[in-house]
Amino acid sequence: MTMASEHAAAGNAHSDRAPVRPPDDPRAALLNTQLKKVRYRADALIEVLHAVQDIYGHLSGDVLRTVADALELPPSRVLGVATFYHLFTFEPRGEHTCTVCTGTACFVKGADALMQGVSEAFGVGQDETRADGAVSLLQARCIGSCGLAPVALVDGVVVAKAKPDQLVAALRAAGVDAPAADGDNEAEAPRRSDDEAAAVVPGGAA
Amino acid sequence: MAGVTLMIDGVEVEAPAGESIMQAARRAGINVPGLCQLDGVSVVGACRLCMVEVAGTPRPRPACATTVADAMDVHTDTKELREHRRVLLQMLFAEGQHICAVCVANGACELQTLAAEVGVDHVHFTPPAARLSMDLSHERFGYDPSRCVLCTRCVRACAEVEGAYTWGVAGRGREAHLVADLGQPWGEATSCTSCGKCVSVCPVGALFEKGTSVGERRVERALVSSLTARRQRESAREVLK
Amino acid sequence: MSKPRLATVWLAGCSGCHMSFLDLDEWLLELAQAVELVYSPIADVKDFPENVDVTLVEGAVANADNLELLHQVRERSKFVVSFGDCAVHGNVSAMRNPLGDPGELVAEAYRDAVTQLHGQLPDPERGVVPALLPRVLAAHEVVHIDAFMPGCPPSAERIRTAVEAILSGDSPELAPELRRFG
Amino acid sequence: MTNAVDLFDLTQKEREAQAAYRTTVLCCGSTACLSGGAQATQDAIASALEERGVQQDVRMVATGCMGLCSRGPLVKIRTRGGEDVLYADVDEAAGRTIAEDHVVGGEVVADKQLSLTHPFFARQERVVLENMGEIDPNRIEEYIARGGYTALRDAITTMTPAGVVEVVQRSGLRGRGGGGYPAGTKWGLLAKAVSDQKTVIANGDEGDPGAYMDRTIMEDDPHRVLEGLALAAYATGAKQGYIYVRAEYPVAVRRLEQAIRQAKRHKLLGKNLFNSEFEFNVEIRIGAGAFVCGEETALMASIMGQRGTPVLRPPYPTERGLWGHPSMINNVETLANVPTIMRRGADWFAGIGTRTSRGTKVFALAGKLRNTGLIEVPMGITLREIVEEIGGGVPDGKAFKAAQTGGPSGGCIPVEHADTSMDYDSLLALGSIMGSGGLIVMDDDVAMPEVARYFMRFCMDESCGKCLPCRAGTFEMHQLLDAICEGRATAATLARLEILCDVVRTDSLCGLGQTAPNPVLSTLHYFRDEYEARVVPPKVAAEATVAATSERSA
Repeated sequence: MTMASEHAAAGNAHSDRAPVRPPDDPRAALLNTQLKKVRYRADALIEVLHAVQDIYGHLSGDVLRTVADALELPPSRVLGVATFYHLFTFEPRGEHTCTVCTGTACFVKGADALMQGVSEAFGVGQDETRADGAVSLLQARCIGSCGLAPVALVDGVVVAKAKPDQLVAALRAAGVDAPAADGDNEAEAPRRSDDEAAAVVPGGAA
Repeated sequence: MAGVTLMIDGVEVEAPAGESIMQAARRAGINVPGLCQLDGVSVVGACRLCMVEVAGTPRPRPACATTVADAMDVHTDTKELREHRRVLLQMLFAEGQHICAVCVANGACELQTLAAEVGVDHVHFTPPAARLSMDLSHERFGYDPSRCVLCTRCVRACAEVEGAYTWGVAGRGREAHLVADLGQPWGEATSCTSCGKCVSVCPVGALFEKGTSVGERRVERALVSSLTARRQRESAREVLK
Repeated sequence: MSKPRLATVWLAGCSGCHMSFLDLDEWLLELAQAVELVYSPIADVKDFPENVDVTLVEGAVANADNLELLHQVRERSKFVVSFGDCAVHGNVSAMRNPLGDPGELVAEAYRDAVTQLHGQLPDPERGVVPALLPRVLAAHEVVHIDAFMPGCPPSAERIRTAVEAILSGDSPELAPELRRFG
Repeated sequence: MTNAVDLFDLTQKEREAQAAYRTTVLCCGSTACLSGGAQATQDAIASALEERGVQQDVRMVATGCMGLCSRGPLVKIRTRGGEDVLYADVDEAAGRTIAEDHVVGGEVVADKQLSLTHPFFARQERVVLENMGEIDPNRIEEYIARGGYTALRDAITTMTPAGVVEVVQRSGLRGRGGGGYPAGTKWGLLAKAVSDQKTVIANGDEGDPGAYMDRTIMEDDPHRVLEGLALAAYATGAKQGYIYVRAEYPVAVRRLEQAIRQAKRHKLLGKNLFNSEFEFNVEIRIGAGAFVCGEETALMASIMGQRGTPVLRPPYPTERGLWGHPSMINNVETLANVPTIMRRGADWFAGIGTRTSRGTKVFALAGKLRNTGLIEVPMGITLREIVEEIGGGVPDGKAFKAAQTGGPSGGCIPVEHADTSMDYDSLLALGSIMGSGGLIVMDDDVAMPEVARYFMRFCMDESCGKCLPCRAGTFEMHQLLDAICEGRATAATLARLEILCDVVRTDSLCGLGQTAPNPVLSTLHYFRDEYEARVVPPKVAAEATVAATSERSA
C-alpha cells in the first residue's frame, strides 16, 4: 500500500462527517464537495484552505473553525497553517487589484516607482485595500516574467515593462476613481491586511 | 544500551548512546545554556543558545538536539560561542519588552539568569514600538505576549503532555506569536483544560498565575518533566507485568 | 595627585539608583575621602562641570533636557557609566514607548484621567517642562557608554564593587551575580 | 499502451503526422510572450492562413519559451527542407505579414527576422531546454516524438535500479536547486534505505525572486519532469512521487496535472510499467507562498499540510522524510537533466562543463541588459560572455557594475571578476553561489547597500520564525541596513552588522538563515566604499536616531 492510499483509507472512515453549514449557503455546498474530494485528510489542509479562499474570497474565523472540525485538527493548528502562508488573506480584497511584482529584476528596474505611482494616484497604501473597497494595492513575490521587468498585474492581467502612468490608466479604465478629495478617506482608517487578521487573532503581534 | 565516551570541555564523560550532548554535559556538571529545551517534551532546537563546537563539524551544533557519539570532542564555552550567545540573548531582549523590575518572574526568570551568566549587561538592539496587549481573559492565568520568547515549551507541553493542543504558533517570522485555539481570548478557548502546565514551563513571565505580583512566580518548572518521567516509568512497569 | 572628579546625574528615572547609592552608609565617607564629588542631584551644583573623570548616569533619555545633559556629560567626562536599568535599557521609563505618541500620554496624565483635579496641560512652549522625546532612549543609544551597571536599582554592594573597580582602573565588568537586570 | 513496442508506434505515427505538413509555425506561448500579446499574434497568423485557404497545409504549434523574453512575442517558421526562420517582436500586424509573405509567399520578412546565429542563441547549449520552442507542452505525443519516455522504458526494461544510480553518479550531475549536492550520491542514499514506502519529490517551489527556470520547465516541458521523477523512483525503489509547485504558478500546475493524466492514460505512470513489477504514481502539491518551503524539511512539512518550518537534520530525508519514511527531494531542473543523461549517456553529459561542475545550467537572465530571458549554457562559461555576448551588454551607455547570482542566498559578483567561470566552486570562492539560476545584471545606477537591504527585507519577510537567529537576526540586520541607507549609521554600525552576519550565518537552523547574510557580506566585501560613504559621525547619527523615532511614532 502506498502512503497516499494509506492516508486515503484513514480519511474514508470519516466520510460521513457532518456537512458544512448552513446547508442552504451555496458556498458551504462547494466547500463540502472540496472536503469530500480530499477525503477529509488532515494533510490536505493547505489544499482545503486554498479552496476556502477561492470560495469565500478570504479566510474567516468561522470557516476556519468549520475546517478544523471537518479535518479533525486542533483549531490552533489550522490557524497556525493559515497564517503561515502569504497567499492566504484574512480580509476581502478590493473590487480591483493592482499587484506589483517585487522580484529582483523588477526591483532593479524600478518596482518602487510603480508602487508609489499607484499609491499616490488612488490614495491606497502598499498591501492595503482602500477604505471604500474600490482597490487593493498588493505586492507579489517574483511572478517569473523577469525578462519583462518591471511587471505588474491589473486585475490579474500582466502589464509588461510597466510605467506608473500605464498602471494608473489601466486602473482608471477598469473604473477606479481617484480618492475622495474631502479627506473622507483620511477619517476612515484604511483597511490594513493585518487588521482583519488581528480580529481573527486577537492578542496577535500587530 | 551501549555507552559512549566523549570529551566535553576537556572532561571525559560517559554517556548512554542516544543521549544528547546537553544531557551528558549536565550530568557531568557542565551547564549548557538553553531556553527551548525542556525535559519531558520534544526537542526543537530553535533558540540556538546551546550551540556547542564539535571537533570535525564545520559549524556549531545545538547541544540539545545532537546525539553523543564515541570519541566526540565537544567545547561548550569558547570565546566565540560566548559572543554569539550574548548577541542572541540581546536579540531576545529586543524582540519583546523585558522589564525585569515589573515582572512576575523577576528573580525566577531563565532569560534574566542567562543574561547575567552570559554577560549581557545592556542591549544593542532597539525594541519594536509595538503595542501588545495582555490577555487576562482566563480565570486563573494571564498571558503577556510582550514577554514571550517563542520557546514553544508551552505549545509542546499542551500538545504532548496534556493533549489539549490549545496553544499554537501563528504568523511567520517576526510576526510569529502564540495563539489559543483560533486566536480568541485564552479564557474563551474551549480546548483549554486549565491544567496550568503551560504556565509551569514558561521560562519567563509570559504565562503567569493571576494574583502573583512582581517577583512572585511560584509554579515549579520541573512539573512537566517529572510528570513525563513518572509516566514513562509507570508504563514500563505495566509492560513488565 | 589630585582626587578623581566624580559626578552623578539623574535623567528620567525614579531616583532609586541614587537612593541605593546612599544606602552605602559609612562607605560613602570613605568615598568622600577618595574622590571629589563635582556634580550630583544630592549636591547643589547648577551646571555640569568640565573635566570630570567618572560620571554615573541614572535614568533613561526621555526629554529634551535629558538629551542635552547627556551630551554635555559625554563631552565633559572621561568615563561614563550607565547606572541602573533605566540608563542601561530604558526600563520602566521606556514603558511608554509602545504606547506611541507622547502627546496622548501627557493629555491622559494631566488632563483626561479621572483622578485629575485640575485638568491643565503643561506647556513646553513656556519652558515650564521640557518637551518629551517621541521615544525614550537608553543612554548608549545617544552617546558612547564605557560601562554598564544593571539593576533596578543596583544594590549598594553592586555600586560599591563597580565604583571601586572603576576608580582603581580595574575592569569594570561585574560578576554574573552582580550584573542581573531588575 | 502496455509495452515498449507501442511507444515506438506512437513515436512513429507522430513523426509521420508532423512530416506531412509543408510548413510549421511555432509560436511562443510562454507566460512572458503571452503577456506581450502572443495570443493575438497567433490568432492573426491563423486567420490570415485561413483567408488564404492554406490552413490545412500548415501546422500551428503554441510552444514553450523560446528564451529571448525581452523580444517577444517570438515566432519560428519551419519549412520542409529549409532552414528555420525566427521572428522577434511579432505583433498582430507582423504576424499577418509573416503569414502572408513568408508562409504563403515564401519570402522572409527581413525587418522582423532575428538571426539564429545571434550570440544569444549560438552561445547556448541546450540539454534541459532541448524541447523549448519545439513542442506543444499540452501534447504528450510531441514529447514522445522527440524521444521522450524512451529513457524510462530503457531503464525499466534493460537496466537494474543500481545501474541507473550508477549512470547518474558517473554523469557528475549536481543539484540545480542551489547547493550543488551530487545527485547520484543522494539517489544512492535513498536506494540503500530499507522501506517499502519511499517517496521521491520534485521541488518546484522556485522562490528566488528573479528566477523562473523551474516554472518554464514545468510549464513548457512537463513530461520531462515526470520522466525524470519516474527514473528517480525506479532507481531508488520509490512508489510514490510528489511535485511541489508554488501556488504562484497556476499554469505549471495545470500543465503538470494534464501531463499526469496523459501519462497515466498511456500507462507511463501507474502499475506494471512496461510490463515490469515497477509501479509509480505522482501527486501534485501546491504551496501557498512561503520561500522557506524550498528547504527540504520545510517542503515536506508543507506537503503534509503543516506550517513550513524546517526541522533539524540529521536525520536526513533519505533516512526519515515524508510521514517518517525515507524520501528524496530533487530540484525540477536536476530531474529534467536525467532523461537526456540516460538517453545520451553519462560520458556525454560529463563532457560538458568543468571538472567539478558537469553539464549545463539554465539561467534567468534579467536586469540591465539588452537581451533578457531564459538561457542554458555550459558550466564554465564566463560571466562576461553571458553578459556581453548573450545578454548583448548593458544598454543606455551605462557600465556593467555587478551581477547577482543565487538570489537572497547569493552574492554580487563585481565586474572585476567578470571573467570567472560560472561553476559551483568558482562562484562559492567569490562569496556567491550558483543558486537556482537567477542572474541579475546591475549597472552603475544601482547602489549596493540598497541591494543588500532589498534582499535582507526579503529574508526577513520569509523567515519562518522558528529559530531565533534568523527570526530576529534578519530583522536586526534590516534595521542596521535601514540606518546605513538613511544616514543614521556610524562606523560601529558596520562592525555590528558584520557580527550579526556571523551569528545568523553560523547559528541559524536551516539554509535560509545560514545564507541570508550572503548578499550583505558580498557587497561589504566588494563595495565597502559604498557603505563607508554613508557612515556619519556618532553625534549626527544620534540626532538622526532621535529624528527617525519621531517619524516612526508619528
